[in-house]
Amino acid sequence: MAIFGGGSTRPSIQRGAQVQDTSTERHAKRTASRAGLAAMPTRAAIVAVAAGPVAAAERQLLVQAAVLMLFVVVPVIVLTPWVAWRFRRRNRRSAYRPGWDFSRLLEVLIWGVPALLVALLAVRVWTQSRALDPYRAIAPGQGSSAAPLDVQVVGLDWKWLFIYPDQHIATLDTLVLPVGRAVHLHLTSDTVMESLLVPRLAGQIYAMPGMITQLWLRADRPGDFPGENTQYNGSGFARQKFVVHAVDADAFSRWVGQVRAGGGVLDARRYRQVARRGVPAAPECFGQVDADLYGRIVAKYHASSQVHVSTMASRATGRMNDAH
Amino acid sequence: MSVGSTTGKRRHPGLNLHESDAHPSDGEVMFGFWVFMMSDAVLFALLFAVYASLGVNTAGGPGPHDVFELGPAAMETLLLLLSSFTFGIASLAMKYRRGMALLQGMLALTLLLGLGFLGLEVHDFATLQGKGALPQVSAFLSAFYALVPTHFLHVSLGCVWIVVMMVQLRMSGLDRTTRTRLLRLGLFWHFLDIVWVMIFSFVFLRGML
Amino acid sequence: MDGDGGFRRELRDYVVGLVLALGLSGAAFALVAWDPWPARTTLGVVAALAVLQLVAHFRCFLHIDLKQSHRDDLQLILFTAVIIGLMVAGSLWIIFNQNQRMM
Amino acid sequence: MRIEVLAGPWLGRLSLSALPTDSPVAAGAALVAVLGALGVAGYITAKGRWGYLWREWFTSVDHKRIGIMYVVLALVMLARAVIEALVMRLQQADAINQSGFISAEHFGQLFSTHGSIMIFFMAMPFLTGVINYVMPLQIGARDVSFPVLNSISLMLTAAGAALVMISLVLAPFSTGGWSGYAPFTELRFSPGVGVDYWIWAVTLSSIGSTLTGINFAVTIYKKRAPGMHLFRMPLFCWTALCTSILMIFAMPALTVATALLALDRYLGMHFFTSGGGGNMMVYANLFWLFGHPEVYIVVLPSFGVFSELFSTFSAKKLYGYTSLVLATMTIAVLSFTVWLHHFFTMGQSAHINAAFGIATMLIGIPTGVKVYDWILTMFRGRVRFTTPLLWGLAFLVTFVIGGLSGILLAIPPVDFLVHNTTFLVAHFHNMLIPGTLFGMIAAYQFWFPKAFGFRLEERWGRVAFGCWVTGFYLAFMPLYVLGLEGMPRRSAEVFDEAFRPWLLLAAGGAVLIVLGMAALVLQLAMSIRHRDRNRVTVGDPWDGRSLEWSTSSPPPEYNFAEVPEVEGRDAFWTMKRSGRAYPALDRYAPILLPENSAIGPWLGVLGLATAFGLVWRIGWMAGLGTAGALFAVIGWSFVRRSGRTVGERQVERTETRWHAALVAAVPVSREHECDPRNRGLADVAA
Ligand code: HEO
Ligand code: HEM
Ligand SMILES: [Cu+2]
Repeated sequence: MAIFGGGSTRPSIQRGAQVQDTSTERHAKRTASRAGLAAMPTRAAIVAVAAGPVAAAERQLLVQAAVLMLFVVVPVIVLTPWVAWRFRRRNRRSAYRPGWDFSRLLEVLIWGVPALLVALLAVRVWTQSRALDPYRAIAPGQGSSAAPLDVQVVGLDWKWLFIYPDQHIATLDTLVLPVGRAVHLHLTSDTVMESLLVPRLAGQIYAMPGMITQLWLRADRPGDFPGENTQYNGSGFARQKFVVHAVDADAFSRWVGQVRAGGGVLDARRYRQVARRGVPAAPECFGQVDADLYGRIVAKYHASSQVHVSTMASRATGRMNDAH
Repeated sequence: MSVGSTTGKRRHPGLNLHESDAHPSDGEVMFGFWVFMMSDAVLFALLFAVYASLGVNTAGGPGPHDVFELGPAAMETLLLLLSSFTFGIASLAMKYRRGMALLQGMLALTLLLGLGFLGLEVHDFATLQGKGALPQVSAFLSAFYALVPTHFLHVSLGCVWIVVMMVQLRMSGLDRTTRTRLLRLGLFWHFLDIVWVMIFSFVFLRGML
Repeated sequence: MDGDGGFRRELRDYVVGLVLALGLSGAAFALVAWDPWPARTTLGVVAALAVLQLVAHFRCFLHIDLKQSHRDDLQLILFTAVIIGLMVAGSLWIIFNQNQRMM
Repeated sequence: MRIEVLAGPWLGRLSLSALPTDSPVAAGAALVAVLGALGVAGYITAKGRWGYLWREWFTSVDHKRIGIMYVVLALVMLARAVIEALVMRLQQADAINQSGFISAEHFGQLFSTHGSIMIFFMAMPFLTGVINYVMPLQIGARDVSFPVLNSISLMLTAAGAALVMISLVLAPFSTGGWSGYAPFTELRFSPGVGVDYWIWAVTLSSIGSTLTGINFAVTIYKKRAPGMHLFRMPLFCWTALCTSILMIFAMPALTVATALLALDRYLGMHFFTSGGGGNMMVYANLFWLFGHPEVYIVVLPSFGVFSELFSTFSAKKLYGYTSLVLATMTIAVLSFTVWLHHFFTMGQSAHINAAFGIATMLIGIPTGVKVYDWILTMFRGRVRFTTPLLWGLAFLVTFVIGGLSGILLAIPPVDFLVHNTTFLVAHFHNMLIPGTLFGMIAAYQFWFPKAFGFRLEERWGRVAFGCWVTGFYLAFMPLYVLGLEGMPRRSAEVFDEAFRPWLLLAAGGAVLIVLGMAALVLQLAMSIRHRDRNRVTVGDPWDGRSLEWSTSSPPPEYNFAEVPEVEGRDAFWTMKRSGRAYPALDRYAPILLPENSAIGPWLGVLGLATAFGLVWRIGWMAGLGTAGALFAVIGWSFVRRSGRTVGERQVERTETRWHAALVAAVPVSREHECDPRNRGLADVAA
């Protein structure tokens, strides 16, 4: 299994280079657990296929709307040169009506047809916006009846931290998911605004400090899918990439067990090191995570209000429980 | 907006005392100022929206109840409303040529009321500082200090403008320039009143509830 | 300009304006000070009084009315009101909804 | 190595370390900027032209001169921003699985300056300049309503542009993009002066634009010639009016956004910070309340230009005038209802997303109406493929592709997928380049003969056209593909080998575009050189339809010796057909014009000083600048201006000379439109 290949770092990203503040980071990394790392997926050519229902539906919507639009756009692309050429000045055979400037029929058409199309699209927008609301729970895939997998996501400069609250493990810049199981991401940021995108699995949502946004997705086939931050956040931005490894359920539980056994500890101290600005030299896994870490990260931005801290923290953890 | 409002007007070959191109007509100047005020109104409206969005974020600091007081706000309202009235009389004095003394006197009175308003506000701000309600404490206070002092700044500029007009009236009397300027100043002054009504209603009174 | 009559009439406008303004402001302050009703009701009434006062100021101090000569100004003000309404209502709708979904 | 010099407190944070000495590319750019500025200044000094420039240009309040100065500013800034675009394209083509030739930090500054310049200091000045020049002539006015205010707006905009140019030398600029999203732009994450440069440059420009909007709107309402009803105005004036309305109501949102961001940064307040109760979503909301109307501000005037072009070069009435006017107004109003589509991915409810998505799509309807109206304008016309029209044709074909991608982005679930990717970059360049930029270049080529009395060389114009259009498709179509694959915008480096061919294509396109830019410069140089061959002094080289063509080229400073009386649409075209064009006056009257004023340039300088002082925390400079501006305005209000009279003798001399040229000119048929034979008198018999 590729994801158990251990030791291999992504060859293509020269992580850590050119970005300051990373030397201690890199050092820490060397001693950390290396379970579950794999190379950045590389492709020979452009392929835009979805590997999960959310991305598939979004892509399908894109294609449908584009085709529909072509009905009004292609005529323009064809008519413009044709009319211009047909009525060129030299072409004395074509009619010349310098005073002609109105036709009721045409008027109805040029307002009516686009209006009709927009009406059609509007219906789709209304229904699909709701259906594909990132906060909306999605069903498990065929043959999988497991409860959704919760993952808490923390956007950092310039890396992503994923906490599996029920498995009590965490990963940095790598996300391992069981195929067919619905995944419920809870996103926040411990720096500026970021945006998480895994193009082949689901569209993006912002992650913002002190707030929690949600995103549901599901991988329907095993594979390695690139993920990234798309909201500019400084000089390491372009290197803030990670890989989603979709594996079957058994492999997933084996992986969890392996990380639990071999991964390092993510406590407050270690978190502070991880959160420091920089691009990590390699992905990393943690076999043990402070239970309230995520809640504290969120609550931190409400720190000056004592009442708020506790409610935010409890809400952040509380929501996890509600989800089940 | 009225279509064809210019039809029937005599066309003007060159020099024309009332509609020359060197000086925009009174209508133009006044309309231009109206447009400016509407742009300014959008600015205030957005500051209100920001205040409404951030007003609950006291971040553990003092809230509206802790910092606002009705008395001073009522006093400030009274002064500002009276100043609008005195300015109104000044406008009438100008329009019906009731003499420079009345005009200047009313302007002076308006100025005094305006300064009184500013003085009370400065006192308010000082009291707030005393209570530790600094703009840096929370988003609520930041939004408050963005909205109310912007109005304060406008009133201050209005006061400077009144002084300038009083001097210019002395220097050149009531001519076309001073007249349209006074008209614009009047619009500005009454407009600031309206903004203040919104401030006391949606900031102070709402905060005290 | 019709001399004295005009002066009186317009002066009356200003006096009416002042009385209305003082009355409406006073009512709003008094309501909050005495607090006879639940907060929501009071807030609604205060808002209504503010709008009334806005109209009074426009009418009595800024001389905006439905007369032909002021049409440009009136239309400008109405258009501004629409834009401000869109911006403020839209912003609050969005921000409150976001706050609710992200906490 | 940076040279650290202890800065005295009187220079605030400014020290020699601000010089961009650590990167050869940045240092080179700074050097070019300094040498360029010195070169220009030296040339003017050597020629002894400072006095002339001050008297005739900088202090001028003539709408025509102000218009030309705006366009010059826009072209200079365009040159810089296009070069930055090329550097970015080359970097992305180079930095695939390696670092590339510029640092990530520098790349951040590049897209920020490129975007900010293109929007605030290229598109805005360009369209303001064109409207300034053309609109008063088209409505038969002698100037705008507030000529001095016009000069002040220009100088404030120029001050903002100067600040961006200064940031090239006393670096760095912001890396927050043209939208300056908080909290990245908060002090905690962007501690340097970069964001402050952005804030004050943009603020100066937005104040200038607000004043411009007011000025134009009042001019159009109040200064139309007798008979020029609103519904008889050329369509360009309508778009100018709608753009002005958008400026008046949208600019305050930007001012509030940048002002509050400045309060956060300077005074430690908490509007958009991530602690202290601040809310970054409020920033996004404010910015796009402005940002969305802004994209229509920059495109509507181009729509107006194209309307003039299609009708003029088809020798035919504009098809569907009323529906075009209606469509323009609808777009203007709708553009205040869609701003949320820039942050569909922020997490608000689906019904909010859907509502704003649908509102966004509605804009497609009036836009489509316009597109069809333009095609129908050519239908049954006699189309002449002059360079300005070529830009128009390329616009039509290209713009609808951008519109298509815009509609896709307006579908929230689709946006989730391609938001913040190069798909978005492709969309907006697909609107801004054919829409805004081609429109403005076409306007420049269309009205150049009006402003300077000679035509631009067609040949170089066509070369420029070819390069720009091909370059555009090469540079931006690949970005749609990359965006669908999820390549994020603003990436200094790329880590996907499969992207390489597409990025190479895009870089090639950018090179072509730069060549197109060079062709435009050459066109200007060659046209100046051969100006005698291309003179069209009589004033009507294109068989024009609206009043600006009824004057000499260039028009006299008073525009019209006698304000024309208008009886319908296409006023000048009708006059020519009914033999009432070029009326000979038997008697001339003196004309009162506004005098030149130095208040504009002074406010520009003081505004720049204030901004610079604020950027570098040089208290005394900012204070003096502000106080100076206040006193300058007050002092200026004490100066009594009586205006300047152009005597009837002088009017008569000017007019007689023009009429002599008129009589001497041979009316030229459209056959010889681009010949030296064309002296600006159209043959109306054909
Ligand atoms: C000149 C500038 C310009 C123009 C004219 C437009 C026009 C449009 N834009 Fe674009 N835009 C522009 C400039 C930008 N847009 C942006 C971003 C942006 C986004 C946000 C995407 C995101 O951040 O993820 C959306 C949803 C749109 C939608 C649209 C739509 C629907 C139109 C419509 O107006 C297009 C209408 C035209 C059409 C549709 C084609 C012709 C019509 C025909 C042929 C009739 C038939 C049509 C129908 C049936 C619909 N734009 C950004 C990004 C800023 C940033 O993030 O930095 C910029 C700069
Ligand atoms: C002339 C050819 C042009 C080229 C080759 C070009 C290229 C680019 C590139 C490479 C970027 C950065 C893309 C990224 O974020 O990945 C960019 C951004 C941008 N460009 Fe252009 N551009 C051109 C013209 C224009 C014009 C004419 C305008 C506006 C009128 C414009 C407005 C912008 C804006 C607003 C941005 C976004 C900046 C940001 O991210 O904040 N560009 N352009
Ligand atoms: Cu938009």
